[in-house]
Amino acid sequence: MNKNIYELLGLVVALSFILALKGLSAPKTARRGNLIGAAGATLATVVVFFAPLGEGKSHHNTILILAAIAIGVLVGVPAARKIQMTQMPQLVALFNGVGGGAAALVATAEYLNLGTGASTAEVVATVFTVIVGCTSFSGSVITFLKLQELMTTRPVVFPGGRFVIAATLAGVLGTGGWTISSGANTPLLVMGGLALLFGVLFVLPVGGADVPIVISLLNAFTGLTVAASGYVLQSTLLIVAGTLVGASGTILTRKMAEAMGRSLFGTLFGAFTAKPQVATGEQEARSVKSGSPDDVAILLNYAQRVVIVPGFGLAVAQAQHTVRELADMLAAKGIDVAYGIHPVAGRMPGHMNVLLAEANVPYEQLVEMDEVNPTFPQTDVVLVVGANDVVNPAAKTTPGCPIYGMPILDVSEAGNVIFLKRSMRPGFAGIENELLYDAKTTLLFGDAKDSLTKVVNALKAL
Amino acid sequence: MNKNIYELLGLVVALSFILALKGLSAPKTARRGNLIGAAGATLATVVVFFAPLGEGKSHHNTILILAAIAIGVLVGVPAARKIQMTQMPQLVALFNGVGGGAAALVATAEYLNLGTGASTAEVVATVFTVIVGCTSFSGSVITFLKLQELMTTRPVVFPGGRFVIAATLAGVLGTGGWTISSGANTPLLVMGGLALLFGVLFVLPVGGADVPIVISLLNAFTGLTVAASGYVLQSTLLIVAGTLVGASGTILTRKMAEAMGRSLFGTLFGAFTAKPQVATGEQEARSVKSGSPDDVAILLNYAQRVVIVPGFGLAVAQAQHTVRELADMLAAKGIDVAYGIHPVAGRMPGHMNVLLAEANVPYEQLVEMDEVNPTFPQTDVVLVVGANDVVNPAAKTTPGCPIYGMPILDVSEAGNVIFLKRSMRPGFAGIENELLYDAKTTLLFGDAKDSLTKVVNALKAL
Amino acid sequence: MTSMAILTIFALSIFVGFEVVSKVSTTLHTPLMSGANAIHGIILVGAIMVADSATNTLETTLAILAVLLATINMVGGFVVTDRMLEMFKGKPKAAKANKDAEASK
Amino acid sequence: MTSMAILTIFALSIFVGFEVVSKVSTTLHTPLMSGANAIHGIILVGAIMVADSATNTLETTLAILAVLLATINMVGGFVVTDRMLEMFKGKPKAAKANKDAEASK
Ligand SMILES: NC(=O)c1ccc[n+]([C@@H]2O[C@H](COP(=O)([O-])OP(=O)(O)OC[C@H]3O[C@@H](n4cnc5c(N)ncnc54)[C@H](OP(=O)(O)O)[C@@H]3O)[C@@H](O)[C@H]2O)c1
Ligand SMILES: NC(=O)c1ccc[n+]([C@@H]2O[C@H](COP(=O)([O-])OP(=O)(O)OC[C@H]3O[C@@H](n4cnc5c(N)ncnc54)[C@H](OP(=O)(O)O)[C@@H]3O)[C@@H](O)[C@H]2O)c1
Repeated sequence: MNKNIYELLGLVVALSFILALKGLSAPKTARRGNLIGAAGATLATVVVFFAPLGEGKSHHNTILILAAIAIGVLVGVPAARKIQMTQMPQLVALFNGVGGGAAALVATAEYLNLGTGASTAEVVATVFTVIVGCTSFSGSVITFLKLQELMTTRPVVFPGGRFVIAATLAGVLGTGGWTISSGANTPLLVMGGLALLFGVLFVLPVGGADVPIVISLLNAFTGLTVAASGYVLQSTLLIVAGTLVGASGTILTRKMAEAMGRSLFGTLFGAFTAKPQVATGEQEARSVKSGSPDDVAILLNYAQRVVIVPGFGLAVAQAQHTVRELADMLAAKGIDVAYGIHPVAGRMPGHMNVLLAEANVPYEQLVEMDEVNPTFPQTDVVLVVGANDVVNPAAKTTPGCPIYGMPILDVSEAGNVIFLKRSMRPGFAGIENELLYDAKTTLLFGDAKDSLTKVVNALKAL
Repeated sequence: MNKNIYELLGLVVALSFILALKGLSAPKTARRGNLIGAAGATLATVVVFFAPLGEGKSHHNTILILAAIAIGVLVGVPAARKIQMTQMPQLVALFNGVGGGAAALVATAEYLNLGTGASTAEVVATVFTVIVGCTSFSGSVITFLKLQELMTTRPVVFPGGRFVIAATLAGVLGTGGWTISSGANTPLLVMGGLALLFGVLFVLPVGGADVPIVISLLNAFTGLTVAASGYVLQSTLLIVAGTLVGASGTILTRKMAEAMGRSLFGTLFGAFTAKPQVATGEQEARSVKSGSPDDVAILLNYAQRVVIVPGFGLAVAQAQHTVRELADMLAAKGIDVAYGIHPVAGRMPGHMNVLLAEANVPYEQLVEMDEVNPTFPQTDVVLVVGANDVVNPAAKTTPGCPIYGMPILDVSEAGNVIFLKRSMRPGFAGIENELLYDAKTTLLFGDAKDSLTKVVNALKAL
Repeated sequence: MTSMAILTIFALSIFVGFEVVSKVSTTLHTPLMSGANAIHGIILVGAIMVADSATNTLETTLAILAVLLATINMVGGFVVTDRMLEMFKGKPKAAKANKDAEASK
Repeated sequence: MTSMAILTIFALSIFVGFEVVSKVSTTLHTPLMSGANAIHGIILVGAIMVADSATNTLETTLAILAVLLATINMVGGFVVTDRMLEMFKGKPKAAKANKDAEASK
């Protein structure tokens, strides 16, 4: 392929990515934006096979490459298709991680290929890519494990942890400097290993609530590694695309942190400042008030205003349709019903809106946190369906706990609070919820969908 | 100066222009944005004197250049300082025109300098710059003359005009092609002359209301010529800065046209589509109802709601303080007083808001067009102070007139309309205002400030 | 390409990246992150370039592994983003219904 | 600089220019136009470069005239924009007063 045409197509792809990001930031154009990006990426992948080569060079490994792509598609597409909505965040984290890993591998392979022919600037770019790519890879794996609840979602902090982290970081930078000055292979390898370790240590102390922020941050960093690889490979497309993702990812991370009321700085440097956690709650068996579906039905029947607070458990139990049935019954009895939506309820921003929209819940019944909070004092019953952290008063009362500072739904101001959950286990952030022991709280144990069905039947029988 | 540093400083200046434009688009940061841009431009001007030159080249004409800059400052700064607010738009037009002229001159000089050494792409860029620069120059001069009212503000259309324009354009393009194919000097000169003529012909048919849109458009075009010069001179700074202005200017032009309810297409191709104007109004002496200051004072005194519509004449008469005095007196009598602000009242967008804010009119009394229009049926008296086009019903009733389609303030819905103006002369767009002859209209002739003072005195005497 | 050109392109891309997402609404945070994530899967192009010129087994292995990972990132990323946005499509309708309801009040 | 680099820079600058002003409010149309107008006065740099390398009288004359015009454009543009914005500064205060007034209602 003619070199000019090849480069021009690269520019077209780069512009398609700009349009993709632009499209993705407005609801109307989001889906189209994503498709534009996918089209651009496809074009780029096809075109690169016809890249003009220098004098006397030829294409290698074409069959192997095509096979790897085929396997990648066979792995990636079904994973993306079959995953349940509740597990999407961890999948995004994983995709991000493999991207970072790919960038680190590309940089390493090119480093070996260039050998002593690499300029200092190229070695610096390689070192950057390998460090950040490896960190992003291992860090993303840890966020995946946390979100998939294959490991604890609580901040993991061990005594002296911050010194270990600082030492690892120093090791990474030291070997990085060594690589740059020597141009040898061994230091690069050691550096990569240390960077993988650093990624793990960096994400371990991050509490559950901050996980999406960290994913977004690692995503931005991976973008920068792609830009750095583009510099080494002299590809304008990679430079532009990587920088775009780096810049937009940075902004997005800041916006997410703002939306969740978290400090970005605190999240980033949590690893260095986190202290071994104070045990919250005394773990003694305290008494709670648990009720039967009939008790709940009666409470609801004589209420004038009911607010339903859906959470992650509702998504897990797929109870959105049953919740709607209950709400419709109450509304038919003339009871004022609303859904109180916390911005980080569920496992991704906007999760609850989506699930409830799927169940055809009328949009005007969905009330955002800031609007619903002032109405709790006039609310008779709050029905908390599979939510926990988003109503946990510890966010206000317990400095140092992982969700401290996050705005919550003030359900304790209402007359009665009913929790539908399966056990006394804490929520995602792993902290006790004092509200469960409160005098005005009634617990109805069991899977949210089952419990709701029973309540509906009890209401019918009244 | 080291070449890398030189180029780096150029990039810094380019980025400062981005920040400047970004700052200028938000009220809080606008002034700082402008200062950032000025600082960047100053830096660039200083640095270019230390530009690294090719082997065996030396700096020429430094004294002459410095002298020219000094004269430019001595002309530009006082003009910008001393100009009255009412005349600012034409000054901006003029500044834009000289910029376009400068770009055309730069391109011509470089063309002569390169001689036969110029590549085709460079000649094409030169031709583009000279054509657009010359068009922008002469076009801006015509808008200046129109706004300064040194010539008629009505669309100037002569029979067969569109053919003359099309022929001129064809001539411009023809000589352009000739220049590119021959690389000679004469065709460039002829082309420049024809482009100057084209600029004049292009702007003549534009009606008064569309003048700000045309200024904005020429401004965007001048930006593009700067980018093209940057290509010829191999200056990244000029390319970036020029393109920025070209792109943002295009968006701005579209937004301005939208805000004024004008079709951009109609404005642009007005030259080709405009027909010789239908004489509006029969010019026969029709009777109008004129009143004394006492009549006006009585009307106002017994009103319950008064809307004041300020226009360009208020700015000319500097009557904003007197108008405020009157409004305060009426308010003290318990009369409901508001100012109805049309978006293009005055001679630049936002003109009235500024003038009234200067007179400390409380912000809540300023009501935008869309909000004030529904209130006219409940309004007893509308006091039109030096406004005309913005209340002219011809915008709704007379297709083909220069302001047709512009949204207006529907003052005819109110009980009484009082016009304060000096004569029966029409407003900026040069069209008769039927409302002046309406039965519910009273005219109080004289300078707006004098008339208002008299009305205030009459009110006191009541 | 000169390093000055690269620097300029880099700086301009940063601005574009900043500006283009600066108006995103909270509900779109997740899809936007996921879409951006898919875009950096374009490292696939880099992986193919490296694999294409790899001459020994080590380089080839690393590069082919990179192709595999990058493909997963890119393809999976775009598909999962599309799935998320598919679920969102119900909302604007609901919002409209809401408006209509208000209008008819 | 390669023509590819120039094209890329050009395309990115267009996006930046579009995005950066896409949120401008109506009241700022005039100052923004005037500020953008001042920015293209940077052609002064081009004029100086040409004058600097001009060798015969014709070129010198044209270039020096260009320097003069460009200076007027640039300096005058920034000064007049500043003057406009100076007048605007009263407004936010007024708006604030308005808000306070409303709050105290
Ligand atoms: N939205 C986001 O962007 C995002 C992203 C990542 C993390 N997060 C974090 O996720 C948390 C969200 O808070 P949340 O209140 O929605 O959820 P949560 O705090 O994780 O609480 C979920 C509750 O649902 C219950 N549950 C689980 N499965 C259930 C089932 N089948 N039936 C009934 N109950 C069930 C659990 O208790 P049992 O086990 O006792 O049943 C648990 O108490 C916050 O910490 C937030 O920071 C949010
Ligand atoms: N705002 C913008 O962005 C902008 C920019 C360019 C053009 N324009 C155009 O300008 C026009 C603005 O409309 P407008 O209604 O504000 O103004 P206008 O239509 O130009 O009318 C101004 C009126 O004020 C009167 N007047 C002038 N000096 C006066 C004085 N000293 N005392 C009393 N009256 C005086 C004039 O009548 P006498 O001569 O009889 O006194 C004239 O009828 C529109 O056509 C608009 O499209 C607006």
